[in-house]
Amino acid sequence: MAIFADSSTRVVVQGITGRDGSFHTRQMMEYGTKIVAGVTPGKGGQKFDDEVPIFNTVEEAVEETGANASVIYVPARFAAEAICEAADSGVELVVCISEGIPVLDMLRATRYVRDHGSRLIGPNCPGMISPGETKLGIIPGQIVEKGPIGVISRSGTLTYEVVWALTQAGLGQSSCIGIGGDPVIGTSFIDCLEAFENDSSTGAVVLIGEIGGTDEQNAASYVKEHMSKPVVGFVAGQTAPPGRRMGHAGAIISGSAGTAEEKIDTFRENGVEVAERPAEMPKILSKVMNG
Amino acid sequence: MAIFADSSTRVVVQGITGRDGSFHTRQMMEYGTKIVAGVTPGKGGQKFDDEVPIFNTVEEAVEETGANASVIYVPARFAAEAICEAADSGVELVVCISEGIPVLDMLRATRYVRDHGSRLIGPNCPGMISPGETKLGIIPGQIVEKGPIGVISRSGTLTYEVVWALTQAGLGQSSCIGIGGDPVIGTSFIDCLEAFENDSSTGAVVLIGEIGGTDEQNAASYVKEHMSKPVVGFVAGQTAPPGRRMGHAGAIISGSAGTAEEKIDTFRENGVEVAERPAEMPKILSKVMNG
Amino acid sequence: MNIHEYQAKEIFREHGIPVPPGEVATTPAEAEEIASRFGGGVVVKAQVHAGGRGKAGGVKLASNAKDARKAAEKILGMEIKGLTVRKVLVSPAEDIAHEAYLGAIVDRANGAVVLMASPEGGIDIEEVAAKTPERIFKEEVDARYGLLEHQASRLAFKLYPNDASRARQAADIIDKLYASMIDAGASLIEINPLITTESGELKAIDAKLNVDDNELLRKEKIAELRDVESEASEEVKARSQGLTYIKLDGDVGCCVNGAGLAMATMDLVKYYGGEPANFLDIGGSSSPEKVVTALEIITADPSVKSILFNIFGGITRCDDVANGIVEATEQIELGVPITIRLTGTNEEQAVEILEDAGFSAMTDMDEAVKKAVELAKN
Amino acid sequence: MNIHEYQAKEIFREHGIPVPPGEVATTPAEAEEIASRFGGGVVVKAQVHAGGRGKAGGVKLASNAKDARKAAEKILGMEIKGLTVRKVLVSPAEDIAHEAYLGAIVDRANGAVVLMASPEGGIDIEEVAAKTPERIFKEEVDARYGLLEHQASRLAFKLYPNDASRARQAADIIDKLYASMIDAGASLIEINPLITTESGELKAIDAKLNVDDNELLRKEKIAELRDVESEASEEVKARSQGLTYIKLDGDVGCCVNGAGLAMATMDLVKYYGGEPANFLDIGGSSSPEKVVTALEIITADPSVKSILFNIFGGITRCDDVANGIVEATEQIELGVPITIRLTGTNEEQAVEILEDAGFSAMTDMDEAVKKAVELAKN
Repeated sequence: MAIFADSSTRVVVQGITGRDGSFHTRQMMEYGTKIVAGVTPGKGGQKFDDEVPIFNTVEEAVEETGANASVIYVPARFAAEAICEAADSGVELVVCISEGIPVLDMLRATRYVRDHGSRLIGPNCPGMISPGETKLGIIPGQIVEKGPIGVISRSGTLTYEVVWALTQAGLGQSSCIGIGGDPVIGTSFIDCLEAFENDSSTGAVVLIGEIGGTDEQNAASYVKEHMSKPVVGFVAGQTAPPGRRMGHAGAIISGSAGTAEEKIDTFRENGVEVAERPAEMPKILSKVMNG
Repeated sequence: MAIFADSSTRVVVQGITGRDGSFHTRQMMEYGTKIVAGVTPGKGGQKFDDEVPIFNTVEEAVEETGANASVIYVPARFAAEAICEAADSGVELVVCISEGIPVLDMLRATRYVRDHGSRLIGPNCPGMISPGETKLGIIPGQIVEKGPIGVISRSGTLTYEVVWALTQAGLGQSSCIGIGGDPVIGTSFIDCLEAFENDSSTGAVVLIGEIGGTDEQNAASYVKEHMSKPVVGFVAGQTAPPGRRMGHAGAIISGSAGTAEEKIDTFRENGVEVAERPAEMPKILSKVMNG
Repeated sequence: MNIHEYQAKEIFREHGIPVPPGEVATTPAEAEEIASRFGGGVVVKAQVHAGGRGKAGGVKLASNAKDARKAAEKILGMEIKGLTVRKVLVSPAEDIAHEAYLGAIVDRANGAVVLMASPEGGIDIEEVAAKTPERIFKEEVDARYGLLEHQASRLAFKLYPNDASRARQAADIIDKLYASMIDAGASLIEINPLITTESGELKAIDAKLNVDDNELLRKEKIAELRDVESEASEEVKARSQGLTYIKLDGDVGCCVNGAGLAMATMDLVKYYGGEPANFLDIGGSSSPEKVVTALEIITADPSVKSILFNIFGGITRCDDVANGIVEATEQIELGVPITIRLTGTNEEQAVEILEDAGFSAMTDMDEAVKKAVELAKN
Repeated sequence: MNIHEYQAKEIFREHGIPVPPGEVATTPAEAEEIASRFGGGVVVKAQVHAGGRGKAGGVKLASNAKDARKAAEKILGMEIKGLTVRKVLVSPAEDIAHEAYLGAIVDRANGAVVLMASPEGGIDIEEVAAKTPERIFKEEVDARYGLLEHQASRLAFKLYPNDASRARQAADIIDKLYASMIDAGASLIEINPLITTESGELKAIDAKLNVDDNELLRKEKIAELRDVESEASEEVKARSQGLTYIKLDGDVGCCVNGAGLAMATMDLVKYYGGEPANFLDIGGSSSPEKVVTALEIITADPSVKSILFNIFGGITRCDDVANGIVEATEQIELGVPITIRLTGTNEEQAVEILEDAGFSAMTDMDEAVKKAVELAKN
């Protein structure tokens, strides 16, 4: 079991013939992901690696192959449109790896995805992996292990660091979701928490946050109100200089400066234990799962 | 009883100080409509006829007076925006009398209203009246009578003609809805049919259609599938010259030329009796209601 | 409002849609001069607001300037569906490898603009729609987002599934066609045919664009494209007074308030064995002046043998209409009998005004129509 | 990307927002000349990418051209939050009857642009937000529809509920502010204060606009506004190689792949008693050249006493990083000890490359950080 995607998920890769797309498609296939189609407009009819049929449009790929999930590796300037195309073609799960998409584009694209009843993970994210089942994105397959821990993170390599620490400590994962670090993303911490709460294979959840915004604080309240499973948090950026990202104007709206300290406090107030270092995570997890 | 609006409906008039707005506001008040507020930007704080408070925005009017319906008499170039403002302010029922709104504006406005969970009647319509209860729009109060007939129409004066014939024949009305003659409108025949079917005070429904489009045909199928109450139809335009409105391009999409003949046939095929003349309507109604 | 092909093409050009050159001639000499400047073969096309122009002989190929003159001689002055051709468009003849259809329309059923494309272009697209609907591809535009790039691309690849170069050109044209539609406030826009030349280029060979009349107030440049000369003069006169008039073939002249009631009145004329001479809607707030204009237009039609007024007073005040009738008959010799039916707002005053002036008025619609039909037969 | 007040005002002007005249001076003489041309009192304002400019003395009123020169003398060359002021904006002093605040920001919590207005302008708006949040009015923009007129009007009437004239001016400015935001690809845009003059006119007296870096590729004209001179030179250099570098106050130079891991590494440096000298993210697909640039930047910082590499190889290949380190140390004298932690993709090759070149590599993050902190203390 897993959340969002498992071994039955049929994946179309948008931008399959590009540099990143082709590299990671091979990696996904190697991991066991069911790559059923690729899309590169103008290359319809060709095959990727003599194996995966390429289509001009996602709609055609879905019609011909029954794809129900998409992974997007197209350049930033085409990525928001690619997200919309996937949603418009009835793809249920859209994972957008591309980084550098203007936030104003994402305001529209996230609305579009919602209007079409799809789920978007990302953009600017490492994607997701359900160990032993499937991988959609770029999380290295060799650092994960099947097991009971659900992992949610706004970050890329920091996720790998934490996941690797878990795996080394014998704590396998049900699914690891990199939700992306951009200001406007498709799937939130709360969406993932809800899914993990409902996933019978998940026993505990690791939530890796960062400075900025109020997503972690909202997640903390959600955990307190809705989660029966233990959640352990980590927040990067205690030493980050303030005011270098969104400045303070965000605080006028949210009433929050989005500092690591504030987030850690909110976690603790809501019953979410917090690891001070990535390496501390396995120990705390073992404690909360057994206690 | 009635549909969409009754004696408890609290109405705000957008454009209350304009020529049409002020005239018809007085008419509505005379009929007994609860006019609780008016809106004219820049005249907030004044009163209409020393009685109805005027606000700068619909939001303020709703907050201060609990208005839950709006009637719009503003000039065409402001009307689509007025519709959106009403919906955005939480008004449940928006009746737009204004005519001459560009159809491209209405494509957005109808979406907006739907996204905000409101109901729009019109535009370019005479509005609605629930005899003995309330009137939102311009249907003359003296031609209606409380009773069991629900009336739905795309037309203005033709509606009056039919309603007057009903009233003279002793067939009163539960509600009369002028849905408007524009290509893109908020409330369809089917929406009204559904409401009348669920309204205990309605015993039969009169549906007054016109040439163009496929709304009557869709309504006919709806009647056959979902209506237990008898429905009698009328279609204007048997002698109208073809191709003068939307031309034939509409037919490429709908596969229908939208002629009166086609509509009348579809009505009959679906068990909707059709009056050949407005004056015939009362007789047919009496027949279907007693048989 | 209709605009001419050459005007629609100018809008296309402004939006970057590839359109062959072309110039308008109002005389055969001009057509010859334009054709000789282009050199080689040309096509001469009637600029008229009527469909079926080709079948009516309004489009001719000419292999040289002399022939172009002859073609223009035949086309200019020709009547197509009652409208006289006063202008022709002269364009170089194109080599055509393939003809496709592109169009967009406001689809009332879905409340959305729908783009349509078919690889079966050049011919009657309604026939394609009726016989092989699977050869017409559609994209619905969500007005909240506008046309998205992937939609244009998807439609383009359906037109040219095996030709990425043409698909890319088509996607670009589709995008610009939609922009043209929005910018012009059109309710219908078409390219038929969208040709592929022997060298693989796409070009819009014909152009059709209907403007939503409600847009004209805010689209001044588009409103200026109205070619009053090419419209029926009574319709132009009616519009100037806020009336809607359409000439028909019968002899009972109708004057009604409201489009729906006007149509129902015409139907009733037919029902009682008559034929309506026109559709005439005097609209909601009818002043006496409007009624005067309406009567001027109706009486100017020599086929009218009987005039019928049908007024249901709501916003329209019956006394205004009565005053208008009295005023008009002081200025115009009607020459034919008039039947007046009035009911609703200020009905009593109206009856008084009319009777004072020697007219009688009825209140029952059926009775009035029957009488008007009868009077037309005498 | 930040742009200067005078640049933001130019964007405002292009969009029709009323902005007082103003010119930029880079020398006191220029400031005097500009002031004398304007005549009367002027205000001289530092153009620098740092908040709190006013409190730092970067804004001065001058009653005549001579005083303007003196004010410019004091401001030009001044350091505000580590950045040197190289330009001042000279504008005529305005008579101010009232100060309001207008702003718009991308609100990540709602995934929408939120417009904000407050009648309490001119002062620290954060303080208003914290102390009297009811004095800040908001409108959320649905990206599917854009800012609707009624929203601008509604916000404007909240600012000036009893003054239709000012409300209409404000609605117009709000509309144009939003358009400016979209056209410039801004993530934040502010007018603070939006003044009312004694005669009842609204004007934007200050302007702030932050551009979303992801917009720069498609907004070429906006990208050209970047004032490289006014930014820290190391940050400019880092950006040119696709790196993100931010100078901090500590002595452990950090080089990490990924922003989250970089922050976590800095936090760990602090946890083990050290102080990070910088944030440096070498990004995903790191070539050896990027690593060379990174090391050049870190070693150029005299406060760095120890260098820490922390690489978790995913897309980043550890061997690329190793090659970069070896290459860099052939060109640059590091001068301080380096601690390298590498794990993940091509870890073995990386270790081999490093060991061949005489470096040692670790795989445990905590161990590596501890060691780097220790080395900085020696």
